[in-house]
This record gives sequence, C-alpha cells and structure tokens, in this order.
Amino acid sequence: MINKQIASAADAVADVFDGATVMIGGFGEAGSPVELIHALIDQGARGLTVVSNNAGSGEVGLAALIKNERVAKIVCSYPRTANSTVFPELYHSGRIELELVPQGTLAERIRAAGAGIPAFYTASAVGTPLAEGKESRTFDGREYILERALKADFALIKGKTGDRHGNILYNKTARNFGPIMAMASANAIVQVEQVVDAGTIDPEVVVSPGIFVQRVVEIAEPAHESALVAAGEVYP
Amino acid sequence: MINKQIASAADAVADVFDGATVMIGGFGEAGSPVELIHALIDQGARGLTVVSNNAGSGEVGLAALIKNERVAKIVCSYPRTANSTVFPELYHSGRIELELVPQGTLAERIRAAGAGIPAFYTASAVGTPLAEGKESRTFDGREYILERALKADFALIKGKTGDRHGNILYNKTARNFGPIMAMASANAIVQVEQVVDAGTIDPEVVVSPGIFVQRVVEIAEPAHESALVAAGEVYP
Amino acid sequence: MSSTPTVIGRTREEMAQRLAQDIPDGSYVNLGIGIPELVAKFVPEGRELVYHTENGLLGMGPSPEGAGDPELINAGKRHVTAIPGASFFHHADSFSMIRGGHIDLCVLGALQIACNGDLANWSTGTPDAIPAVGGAMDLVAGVKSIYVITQHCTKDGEPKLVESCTYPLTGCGVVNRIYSDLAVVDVTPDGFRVVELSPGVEFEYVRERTGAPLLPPETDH
Amino acid sequence: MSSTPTVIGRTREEMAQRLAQDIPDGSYVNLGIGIPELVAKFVPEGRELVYHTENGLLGMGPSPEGAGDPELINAGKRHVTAIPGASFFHHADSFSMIRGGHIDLCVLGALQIACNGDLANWSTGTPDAIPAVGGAMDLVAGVKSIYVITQHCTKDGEPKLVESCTYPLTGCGVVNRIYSDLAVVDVTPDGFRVVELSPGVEFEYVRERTGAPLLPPETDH
Repeated sequence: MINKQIASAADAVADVFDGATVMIGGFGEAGSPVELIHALIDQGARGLTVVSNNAGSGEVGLAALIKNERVAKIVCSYPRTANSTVFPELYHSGRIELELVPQGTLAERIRAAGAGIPAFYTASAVGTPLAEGKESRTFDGREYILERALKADFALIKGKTGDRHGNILYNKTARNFGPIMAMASANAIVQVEQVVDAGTIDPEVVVSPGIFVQRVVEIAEPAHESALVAAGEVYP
Repeated sequence: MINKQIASAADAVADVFDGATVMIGGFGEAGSPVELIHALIDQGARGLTVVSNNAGSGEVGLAALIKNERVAKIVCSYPRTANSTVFPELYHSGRIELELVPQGTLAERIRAAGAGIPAFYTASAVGTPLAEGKESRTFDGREYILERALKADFALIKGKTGDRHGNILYNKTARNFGPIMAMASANAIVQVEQVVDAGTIDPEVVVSPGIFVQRVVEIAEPAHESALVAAGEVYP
Repeated sequence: MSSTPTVIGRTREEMAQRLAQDIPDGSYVNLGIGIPELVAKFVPEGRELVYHTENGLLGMGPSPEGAGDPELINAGKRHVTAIPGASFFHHADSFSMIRGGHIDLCVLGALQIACNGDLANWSTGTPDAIPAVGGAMDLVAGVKSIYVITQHCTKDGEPKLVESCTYPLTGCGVVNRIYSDLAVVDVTPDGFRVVELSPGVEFEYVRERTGAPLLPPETDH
Repeated sequence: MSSTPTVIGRTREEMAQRLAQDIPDGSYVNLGIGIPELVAKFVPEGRELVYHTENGLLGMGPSPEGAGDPELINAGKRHVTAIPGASFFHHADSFSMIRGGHIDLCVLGALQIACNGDLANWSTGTPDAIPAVGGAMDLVAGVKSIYVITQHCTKDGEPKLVESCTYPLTGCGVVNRIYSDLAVVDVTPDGFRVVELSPGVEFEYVRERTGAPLLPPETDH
C-alpha cells in the first residue's frame, strides 16, 4: 500500500546528507516550511546548497539555517530582506556563496528539471551582468541565452492539505515554488496542515499530483515567520 | 469592463483568416470542441495549419474540417484513427501535409510558445526518424535534440465552466491540450457548458487563468463526437 | 508424440500475469495499448500500483461497469474510471511526469527489439502506412524502466528479438526486459540473456527463434 | 517672484495618476514595488484592469482592511486581497504569463534609463551591496509594454535619463515610456522625445535635466 505520510518533521528530513542540494519553498514568508527547516537544523546536515527565492528574515526558518552555517551556497533571486542581517553578514565575510538568478529563470530552471528538459533558451537577463558567460543564440531575430535545468536531492515545501498518495493542495500565494520544487526534487517533503483520506481531494483540483511528492508530514498549526520574527524568536 | 463572453460560436470564429494556424484541443473525442469546429467550417477559412493530437473520426468535427479541404497541413502525434477514412484519403493523394511530432514533444512545444521559451532540448525521439534534420547536443553524457516552440493564431478549446474573465475549468481527461493551447494562441476561443459570474469559480481551482483566454462561448449541451459518428452524421 | 500441444509457452494472459509479478508495490506505471493493458488484472494481492495514462490522469481505475464517460478515457481512448486519490492534469504536466523520469515502469508492445535495447514499435515503415507515433517515443525516453510484452516471433515466424531493428526506431537502447510467450529475457550489456524460460520451453527452442545471440540464464553461484 | 514653488512638476501621486490615464480598459498589468503601486489608486472610473503579481496571483485587489493573511501577499510582500475572478498559480505558470508576453503593461521604477531604452533598476553595482534582482529582468524581457515611473533626477540632481546606463542593466532596449515629475517621455528610435510636459514645466528646464538629447513634443500636423 502507498502511504507517504511520515510521523514527524524530524523523520521526514532524517536522511538529508552533508552537501545535499535542498530546495526550500516560499516567497518571503508565504509558503516557507518553517517546521521542516527547523527539523533540518536539528538534524545537522552541513555544506548544503539551498535553492530558494529569498534568504529568510529574522533568525528563524531559512535565516536560522543560514545563521547556523549549514548553507555553503544559496541559489536565489532576491536575498535582500528587510528583517535580516544574517545573510549579508555571512555573504560579506565570504562564508556563503550566492548564485543570483532572475526569478522567472529560477522558476523555469526548476520546472525544466522536473519536466526532463536539460536546457532551454530565455530572453530574460540578455545583455545584463547575469548573462555573462552564458551561451547566447538568436531565434527569429531576437537574442536568447541558454539556461540549464536545476534539480535537487530534497525539497522542503509547505502545503495546506495532503493525502497518503502525496496529492497536495496549497493556500493562496503560498503555492509559489512548491509545485515545481516537488517536480524537481528526488525527495519532495511537504508539510501540510491536514492529511485527509485518499479520495477526499477532488481529482480536478489537485495541484501537486502525488507522483511528484515522496513524503507528507502533518503540521497542524504551522508558525508564520513574521509572527516569530516580531516576537524576537531565535532558532534553535 | 472585461467581458470575454461571445454570443455565438459563429461570432467567436468570425475572424479566422485563410492560412491561419489553428490549435484544436482534444485527445480523441475527449475535449474536442465540436461546435467551434463546425462554426469554423461554416465560416469558410481555408489553407489552415491545424495543430491537434489526432485527425478526427467519422465525418464530423475535425474530420469534417479536413474532409472539406480547409486544412493544408496538420501537426499531429497520432493521425491514425479507427473510424475515419478522411485523413488517409487526403494524405495518400497528397492533398494534406503532415508534420508528425511525438505527443510529449508536441505538448512541450506548445507550452514553450505560451511560456516565451523559443526552444528547448528533449531526449524524446533521439535516434529515430523523427529526429532527422534536428540539431542534437549532449548534456551530462546524454544526447538531446533541439525543439522549437509552436504557437498559433487561434485555438479552439472545449472547457466545462467559464466566466467573463476567461477563467476556465475542464472536465476530467477532456482537459488534455486545452490549457497549453490557450497559452500558445493569440486568440484562445473556449466553448464551455456554462458561463458563471466572476467569483463563482474558486481562485484556488482555476485551471486556465483568464489571461490566457480571449473568448468564451456558452454551448450548453455540446455533442460528443462518438455519438455523432455512431449516428452516421456528416457535417455540414 | 502426436499430442504435441499447438501452443507452446505462455498465452497473452499468462505473459501479462508473469510480468505483473515483477512490479514492486507502490510503483507508478504506464501501460501501453493492447496486451500491456492486461497486466493490471494480474497484480498480486497486497500490492498497490498507480496507473498513469498520458492523456492526463494519474490513478486510472478499470473500465466502468455500464455506460462510461466519453471525457474519462485512457490513451487507448477506452472509457476508464478514476480511483480515490486520482488527479487530472494537462498534457504538458502529464508528459513532465513521463519525460522527467517520475514514472517507474512502462509496459509496451513491440515490432522488434534489438540486442542493444533499441525498440521499434510505432511504424512498419511501409510507404502507404499513415505514420502515427503518439506518446511512445516520450515514454521510452523518459520512463525509468521499459518492459516489452510481446510474442517472441511474428505471425510469419520471424524473430522479433533481433541483432538490429529494420523497422523505424522508437528509441535507442531503451528496453530493459522482454516478456514473451517463450521466455523472460533481459537486455544486458552483453546482449539478450534469458532470465527465465516459460514452463515447458527449452532454451534451445528459444535460441532458434531469436534473431541475435541469446545467453542462457545465469547459474546461481 | 519670491513665491516660486519649491516643488516643480508632478508629485509621486500625480505621476501615478498621470500614468493611470494611459492604461486601456481591460489591460493585464504588473505594478512594481514603490511608486508604481500607487497607480492602482488612480485608474479612471469605468476602466477595469486586472493586476498580476508574480508571486502567483492574477486579479490582485487592494490591501485588506484589518488583519491580512500572511499567505496572501504581493511581490512586495505586502498583504493584499483577491478580486472575484482571481486565480492562484505556481511560479512557473506565473512567469509564463510574464515571459510569454501575456501581460500588457509593467510599471517599474528606475535608477537609469538610456535613450535606447536600456533600463537599470536592480543594482547600483557597488561592491558592498547584496545583489538582488527578483523578477525585474523577466518582466522587462517579457511584458508587452514597459512604463517607468521615476523622478527625473536623483536626489543629488543627477539625470536618470542618460546616453548610456552606468549601472548594471536590467534589460536592453526595453523601456517604452517614462513618467517623471517633469514630463512624459517616449523612447523612440530617435531617442528620448517629450510627449507632454508637466504643468508649469518648460521644455528647456527638462532638457537641462536630461542626460541625453531630448526631442520636443511632435507638433500636430
């Protein structure tokens, strides 16, 4: 029988290895899988390459993972945040590497990995410093650059509802990178507020079909990053 | 105010021009927009390039469009059907051109056009006759071929429910090529069984966001191709 | 020996049944049209497989009892059902599952299989045939394991397991294993190797009906 | 003339209001963070625009009254609402809307705009800055029209409309029109051309504050 539900966040991230590439969902705090990230901090894996749109805020969640020096490199479109000194500090002292990727190219590279497309052309970033060193080519009179697929060993994702097959629904703009990171990762780990019986989710409205999801963890009342930051919390 | 609802199928296809590229949704009869195709036959445009997974059956819908010699070329993954002599006849007598594309490559080329990706690499068809004349390239030790985006002037699509913004829901496996053909076409025309008030469709479950759809036509009780074929109907 | 049976080896059902034994619990499986479809009937009790059909359904169930829904069909355009836990999606997402390596196993028919794993199953290459490929090339290129279920020889007695395919290819070096009426045969770096002979079938009998060198089953050490 | 106003030209609100007049009914619009966000407040009665925010919402409404939902935010990470007829989608679909040319208009801020339409708005290139680009490069490459809303000069009085950008580029030849405090300026094949001067502003005054040749408004024929 198929049952992808895992008892705890700790169990779900237990096999993340040193040097793994880990995609972390979320756009700002929306969709940030705080409990899974904290479980990963507890677990202790180091030298990670993290793929995430932002670099976290305060000293919880993704910012705490960075602060605890578990992240060797971050692939990111917008690492600058209002409420964090964590990333800038490590970046300026050369203790974390940054690969800056335009947000749409980041999304498409992730989607490409999930879709078995090794490389594609895009006009985004043509003629800018972010195109330096990239192959360029003209199609129908317009210049494009070649971008490669971006895959991961693990993804940490926040959903709303899941089932034992791994079907996932998301909440509003917390959907963002979740569905494509699930596609692009060998082990997509999704925290949801509720695991429901198979068949409860209408097959017409499934956002992440179960085939893209390997592990589901129920976190009934997930923390919001902004609330933790406002309360001055620091993890661990 | 935005109101994409068009009064009739005839009005919705009125500006299809001779030589236009027209995507037609459907996988077999599921999702085949029979009423829109019949309106296009009535409208009279000729020399069309049609992009569709199959080539129709019987002498209704897509098969009737072909039978009436409106289609100069079809881009298709599987033009062979159980119940049609229409395509084979014209094909053997050289009156219709065929571009045969693997089904997944067809879908991805259409999606690429909608997503602003001019070209991508895929392993599908490598080493087969369908890769002849295509650029090939090795990534990480595996060979891929370069495929180009496939866009259209119009798309004829069958949905289930729509609203004035052009948001569309589909029915089961009739979804198939609809959402991506809407993305890839300058004028996506969708027939739905019911046009509902804006806000009736939950924003979490919209399949084709309105931005991809230009025209919505209500066809309350669409015909099923198999029923028409079984009844021996011929259009017009 | 006038009682020699006219049928030697496995029937279509038995081939499907034999293959079904080898699919691990929890696999995501795409079954081609024809004999491959029979496999679903023979999955051993206690194993749960999830069937993908490339026209946009994961969690395909059996054909419905009574009237079907013409908008709930499989890749063979037959009416099917959806199991609890199923999902519908569009064609680009469906082939992302295929091309992206998310499907564990695809079972397909074949015209020819070469000893290097090349597969020909979409066209006989005759000039008057209407070419039609469907999703076959995407499936063999993207799915993790490709099993072929086929008669060992054509109706004319020609071997389907060959040195090199004469029909147009579907994919290069893609076939992992063949379930024929006569044997289960692996495609190995050394060529075809019998994994298991069908009941009552001798190795030599299979070898004579195979168009490329055939290695005997590996002996247990 | 000791009563000369200290502010010459349009305020931020007036710039946003002026730009809002030029957006056709039914447009799909992406508004950048900052002054561009003000545009939504000034859309003339009777026009319906649909706002796209790249983090996955089409049909964005204004900020909520009272407490917002931390999972319903815009690209600037502010709490927003969803209008009737809205839709949520993932990032690849969202940037398909952008890259695929489905969005009619994007309104952005700028550090510099060159007379060939080059835009610099993501980095001052100083070595100690944390580089952060977000979706700006995708927006300028993909959206049909790019309008920039900006002060004509920096706080230090340096022109932002220049011959050639000295800051790192966001995109090449992408800007269609500039709405500044002093004028509305088109980027044409001949360079910058004033479309309209702000009330009380002379052409010469704008020309002096522009770092590239500036063409006067075309006279009606």
